[in-house]
Amino acid sequence: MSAFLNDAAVFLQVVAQLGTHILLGTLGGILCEKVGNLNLGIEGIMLLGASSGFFACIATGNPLLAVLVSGLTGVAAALIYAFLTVSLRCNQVVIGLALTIFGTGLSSIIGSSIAGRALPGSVNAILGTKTIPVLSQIPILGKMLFQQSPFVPLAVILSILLYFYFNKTNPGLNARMVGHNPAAADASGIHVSAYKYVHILAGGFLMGIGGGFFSMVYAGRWQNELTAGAGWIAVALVIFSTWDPLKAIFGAYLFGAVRGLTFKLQSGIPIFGQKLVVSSSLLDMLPYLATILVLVLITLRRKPEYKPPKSLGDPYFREDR
Amino acid sequence: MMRMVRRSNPSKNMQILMRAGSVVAALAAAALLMAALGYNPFLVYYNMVAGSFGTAYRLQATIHKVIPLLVLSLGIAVAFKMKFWNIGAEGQMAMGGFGAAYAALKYGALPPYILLPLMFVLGMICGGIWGVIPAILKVKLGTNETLVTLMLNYIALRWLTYLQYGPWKVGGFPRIPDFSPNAVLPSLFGIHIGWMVAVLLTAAVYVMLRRTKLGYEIAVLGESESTARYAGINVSKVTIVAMLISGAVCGLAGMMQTSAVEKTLTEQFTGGLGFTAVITTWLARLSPIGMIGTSFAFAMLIQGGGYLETTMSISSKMADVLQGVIIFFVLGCDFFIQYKIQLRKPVRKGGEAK
Amino acid sequence: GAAPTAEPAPASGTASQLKPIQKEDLKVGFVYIGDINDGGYTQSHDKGRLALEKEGIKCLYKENVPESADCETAIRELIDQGCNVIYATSFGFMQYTAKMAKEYPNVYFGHATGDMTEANMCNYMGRIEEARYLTGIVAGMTTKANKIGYVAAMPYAECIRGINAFTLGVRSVNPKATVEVVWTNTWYDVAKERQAAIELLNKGVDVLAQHQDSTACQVAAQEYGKYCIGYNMSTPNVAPRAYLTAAMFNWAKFYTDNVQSIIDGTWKPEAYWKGLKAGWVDIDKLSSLCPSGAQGAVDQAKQEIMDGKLVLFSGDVKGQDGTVKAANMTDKEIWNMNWFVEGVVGTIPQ
Amino acid sequence: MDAYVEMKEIRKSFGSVAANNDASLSVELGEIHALLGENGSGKSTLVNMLAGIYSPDSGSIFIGGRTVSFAAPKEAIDCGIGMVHQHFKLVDVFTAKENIAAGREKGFWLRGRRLSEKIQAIADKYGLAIDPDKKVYDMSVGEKQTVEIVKMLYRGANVLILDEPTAVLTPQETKVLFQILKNMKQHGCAIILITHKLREVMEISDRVTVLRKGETIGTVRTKDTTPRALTEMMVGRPLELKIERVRAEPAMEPILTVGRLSAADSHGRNVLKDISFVLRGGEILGVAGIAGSGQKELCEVLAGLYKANGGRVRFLGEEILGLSPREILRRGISMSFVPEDRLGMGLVAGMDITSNVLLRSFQKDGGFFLDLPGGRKKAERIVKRYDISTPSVDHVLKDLSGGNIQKVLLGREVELNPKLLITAYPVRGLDIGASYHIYDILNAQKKAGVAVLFIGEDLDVLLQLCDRLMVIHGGRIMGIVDPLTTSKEEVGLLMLGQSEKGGNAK
Ligand SMILES: Nc1ncnc2c1ncn2[C@@H]1O[C@H](COP(=O)(O)OP(=O)(O)OP(=O)(O)O)[C@@H](O)[C@H]1O
Ligand SMILES: Nc1ncnc2c1ncn2[C@@H]1O[C@H](COP(=O)(O)OP(=O)(O)OP(=O)(O)O)[C@@H](O)[C@H]1O
Ligand SMILES: [Mg+2]
Ligand SMILES: [Mg+2]
Repeated sequence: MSAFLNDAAVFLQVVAQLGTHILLGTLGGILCEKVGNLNLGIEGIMLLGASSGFFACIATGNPLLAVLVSGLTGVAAALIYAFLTVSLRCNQVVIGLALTIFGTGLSSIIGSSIAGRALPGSVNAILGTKTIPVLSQIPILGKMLFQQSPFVPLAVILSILLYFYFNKTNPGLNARMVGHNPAAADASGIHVSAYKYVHILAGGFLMGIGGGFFSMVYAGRWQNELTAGAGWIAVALVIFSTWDPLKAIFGAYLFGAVRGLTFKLQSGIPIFGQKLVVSSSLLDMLPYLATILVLVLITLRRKPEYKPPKSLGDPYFREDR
Repeated sequence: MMRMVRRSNPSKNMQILMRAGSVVAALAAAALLMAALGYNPFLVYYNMVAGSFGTAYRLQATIHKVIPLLVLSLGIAVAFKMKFWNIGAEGQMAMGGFGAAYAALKYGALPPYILLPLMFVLGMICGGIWGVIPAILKVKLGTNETLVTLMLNYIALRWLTYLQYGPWKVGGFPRIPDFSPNAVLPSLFGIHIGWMVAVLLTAAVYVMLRRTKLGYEIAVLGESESTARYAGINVSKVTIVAMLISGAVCGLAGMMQTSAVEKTLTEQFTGGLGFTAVITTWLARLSPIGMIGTSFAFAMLIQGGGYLETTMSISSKMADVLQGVIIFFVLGCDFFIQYKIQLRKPVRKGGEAK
Repeated sequence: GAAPTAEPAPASGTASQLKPIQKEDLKVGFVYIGDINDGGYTQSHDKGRLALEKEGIKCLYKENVPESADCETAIRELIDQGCNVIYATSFGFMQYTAKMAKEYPNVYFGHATGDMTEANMCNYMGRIEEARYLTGIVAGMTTKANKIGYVAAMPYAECIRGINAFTLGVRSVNPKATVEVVWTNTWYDVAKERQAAIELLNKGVDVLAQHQDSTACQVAAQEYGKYCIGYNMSTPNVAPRAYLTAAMFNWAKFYTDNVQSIIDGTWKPEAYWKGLKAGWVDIDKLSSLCPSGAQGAVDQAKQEIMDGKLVLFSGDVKGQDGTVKAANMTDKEIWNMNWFVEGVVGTIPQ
Repeated sequence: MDAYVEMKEIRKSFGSVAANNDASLSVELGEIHALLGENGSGKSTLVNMLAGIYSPDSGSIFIGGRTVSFAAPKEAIDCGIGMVHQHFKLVDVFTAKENIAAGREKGFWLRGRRLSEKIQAIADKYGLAIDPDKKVYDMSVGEKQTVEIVKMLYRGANVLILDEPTAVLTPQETKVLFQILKNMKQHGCAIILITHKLREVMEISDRVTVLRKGETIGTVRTKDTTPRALTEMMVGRPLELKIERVRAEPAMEPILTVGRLSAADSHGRNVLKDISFVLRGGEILGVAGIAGSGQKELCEVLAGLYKANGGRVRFLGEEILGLSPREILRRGISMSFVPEDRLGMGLVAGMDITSNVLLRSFQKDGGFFLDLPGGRKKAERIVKRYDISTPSVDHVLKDLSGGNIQKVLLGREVELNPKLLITAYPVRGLDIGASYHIYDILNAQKKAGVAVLFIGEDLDVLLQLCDRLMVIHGGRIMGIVDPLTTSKEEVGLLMLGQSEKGGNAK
């Protein structure tokens, strides 16, 4: 039994680590979508954050500064997106996709001088795994949260904070109103564009940090297209989480957990005492199938609150009707 | 103080002129960026054009990119017209390729006039099924289609990987055998006859969306589901049929790409075209005729961008960056077609009423 | 030796109409699957290009070419730019390269890691399994748990024979040790490779080998305080507290030789499959973390292989269940190997 | 007397449309000021500029004697101006108090309890009933309006603008609203009220400003004027305002027979219970009831859009209950339906007039293709016959004025030559001229032998127009009365659920 508990704890520890950059990307996506902006550029922004942070880390040797650089690069990329979609009312889908192309390209250019290089040791000292003495002994959840890179619990705390922000604070309420009905928000005296900008930029910051975590902590290296589609998973998980930052934790970890499970199943799926060996390429479909399946289960409870922000994707212009 | 004012309807000609102007502005802005990076922008543009049209072969290569982009755009447009956010063209294309490859590998000995139609049909069926799954989930269970189509992309691509590294490999190698010549689309004027299919399909989708009852039903449903119900439109059926068409057309793109260009199936043959096609579809504002233009433009960007790598040693990544910048500017300029900025007359605050 | 081909190899020696090319007229085009600084597979090829350029030979390259018909386009473009020698460096480029070779009979072609040849197309592959055998010796001597992990990309012959050779190396010094395999189904995905690595590390392996293009496994091993063995290139600085050694390609050797044979007019359309002796593959310098005695054992085995005294997969070769599955395997059998040898824990989906 | 709000020589164009052209308005504190004008005369535009939604092209606005120039609604709110918009600006998934608090609260944390208390206090002060924790999607129209008003009061507005607030209210709700407005007036607020109902103008306003084609025609004291005079100011010529009761001989055989019809909503609550009536050709059967009494569901059940859980619906003897709209069309059942939600259900806002005209008939034409030329001809005929003002039939529907939009809808349904015509609130939001035009159309249908089911809110109109009046409450029929012999008060009581015998129906 205790062996099982330990296995579970270790499994969750890995899952949380794997889920963290996806979680940060998803939270960034939620911030954007809550104010009505569909951002398909998460992948591009994460890549920019990953490469610039890594670059800064090598250039300055200061990991915290590097994390900041990751975030700020994300903000800069989000600024392009925000300016085009909010101020110039461009189509959000196209701009998002273009941002992903742009970010993928630019990140490789930034990364060309750092590809394959190793980080200074200070990075691991500051951003690497920290074991918190007593808490990490908590069965099952201890290792997941308290024997990790500080990013992992930070992302979880951030999700909880965002949950409270959106549900328990006035600015959060205003932001949700902007996403659901910008005209109503405007008429209520909420500065729609300002709210959109702030949330999109904050979202970009999180996406950028997610990328920075991935390159500096998780991979420890920069390689082109490092995130390998994590940004797209984040786009999907924003929907999956029904725009709820708490469910985003669940989504990101579930995705990681099912992927972890596929490795365990490679030696065979136990069925009726037999072990059925299934091609690992087919097992690889499981995380995606599981995401669809859980989404179906969630949407079966058709709560109006599970609907996307109503104005998602539409530009707002006060004098339109 | 400034404020934005919507322009009164500019004439069609005016709009075309301004849109052309926006492209010019975009190119100018990208030129500045390139100059800042130390490249001669005129040379870059010259080489992009030369790289995509300079020789008969390059023109061919460009058109070979236009064909799948255009066909995918047409498929996506059908779904988007219904406001069904299908970003699963990549997966539908992959499955289309799978269907075609199945026929080509299994019945490679059949004469082309039987085999090719069979490949068309199977490709469209497989793509169609991949389109219908999210439609059914949405209609029956209310599942968000964006997520489902996105996930189905990955599943389709894993499926191809499975085939290539598993049951369909030849010998010990992860390689699916070449199709028999019977399974290869013939060429006309040096370009596989997919271009004719694409042209016919453009006309067909145009007519379908603008002139047929089905197209009308799709458009009504896209505007308002309750209006569609009120009008006696079978919402489930139209959703499913439209996605069947959308998926089948994307599958057709996959079939033609495998049959005519790849002449086999590989796990990488879709190459992200399904996502690029979302951009070309939107930029054309769902107009089939417009998509010919946008597909050409993007084929040029891709083909000409690749050419820069060898001629000017500009990394293919720089071509991606350029592509992004050009889209940003073209769309950004669009704003100034619809709106004009007025300077607000300063108002004296606190003046007394007369 | 030559890689065995399924089809009868074309009459070799027919140097066809190909004419030798003067050094200053040479223009070599490389088609890469990845980025030239990917720190892995493509970079190891690109070292070859750099070596050629150092000798004053003009080179062009195209990076990130997908394994699809885009490869044809890339080759055409390079030829269009005046290339008269083309090297396509990924397995999936094979059929496109062969097709282009037929279309451009006056251009020299080379394709890496496959087995197809044409009158003007050679094929080349390093016997990396020889280097893997040597790294297996290091792993076998290092492991205390007698459990070694192996993160592998795709379940097919190239990876399988690497795993087998590695396991033979391990068991040559440590018959009790086992090698546990996890497939990632991707050549390159940092997140997944790391997760696979951790999966193995959590099962108690204390040395981790890889057939992957990123260094994620090495980073993970270091984090867990365990050891790792790299692949493709020497990467001691990625995980200095975990890195033992690596199985490496030295493509530069092939490229300089092959280009020289074009200049000399001795070029042949063969399918080359060469290893330690030819200098195409090697084991990295052992790090200080390796147990004492490892260097000696490796040196000895290396010498034996180069001298032909030690031939991999000779004698009886036992399968996973311990029964003899093959004996004195031919090159063709090794090339197409699709089963695990004794000591490997894992499955190959059929 | 000093005007508190002054708008002078305001001009405002949208593209080529001049919405306001030399419009002026002056309103005092402690008065209810009505704004009157035909559809599209620029009323909403004018008050939207006061609320900071639009900015004027030229002209000046004074509040309390000071020039203002609002760059955003927030500035107008800070100036004490609150507006209840023609289309509610509420978020469905929010509770009442969230809608009220948004954009207003200064603190960081939402303080739900205190907010509820404050809202309750305001509601008590003005005599409003509100549940702060109810979600908007669970609310009736009247409740939503209350939320909008509380929202303005919560913001401390002392100039309150209401754009056609009564268009969606029942007489009872209107009465409550007017009481609130009077209370507010007592508290010294200035109130600008836009409405198309002259009776309401006469009842509640102190002064009236009339707009025509974007221009202010004049401002008059209510007690110095008459409905007739106001109408003349509005349209520029005298207008006959009488609904004539057309005589027609109802057919013997009923066209529609409804028996013991019941339906439930998604929560399982009864929305229709044992509804039985017959409807003959050549008569107009009115349906009266407070909002949400089952009118919408009744119409939609008949049209095949809502699932009933029991009963019979016979159309000329043929059972049609449970058929989808598609089946109803296919079986050639000649029924037209003008739903309450014009743009959301009856029409396609983003398509042109031709496409909208085709909506209900395209399935009947055989073949694969849409009969565009035929639709175009039909659309042109409807535009002409119903006097729809539009540049062409290719014009996008949502760019038309509300009145013209409704005429397109009604015209299309009537042109189907139905035997049964169901109309739900067909004149909601229309100006007087347009409303009477619609009554004429309905009367003409009746004369032509069509059975008309007319769901209405204005009791005066219902009593004048209908041959019989069915009053419903809580999904049940309270009685079917003869308008000639029944008083408005009696109907009003029935609507509230009090049966004729004086007992309570519940
Ligand atoms: N947002 C807008 N964009 C373009 N045109 C508009 C807009 N709002 C109003 N208009 C135009 O302004 C004119 C006046 O419209 P407005 O809504 O003010 O009329 P109204 O008097 O409120 O009519 P109603 O009685 O139907 O409410 C209309 O002709 C309309 O075309
Ligand atoms: N967005 C728009 N752009 C251009 N013209 C418009 C637009 N909206 C309305 N119009 C024009 O304005 C005129 C009146 O429109 P408006 O919406 O003000 O009518 P309305 O009577 O206020 O509707 P309702 O009764 O529903 O309030 C119409 O002639 C219409 O063509
Ligand atoms: Mg109005
Ligand atoms: Mg109006």
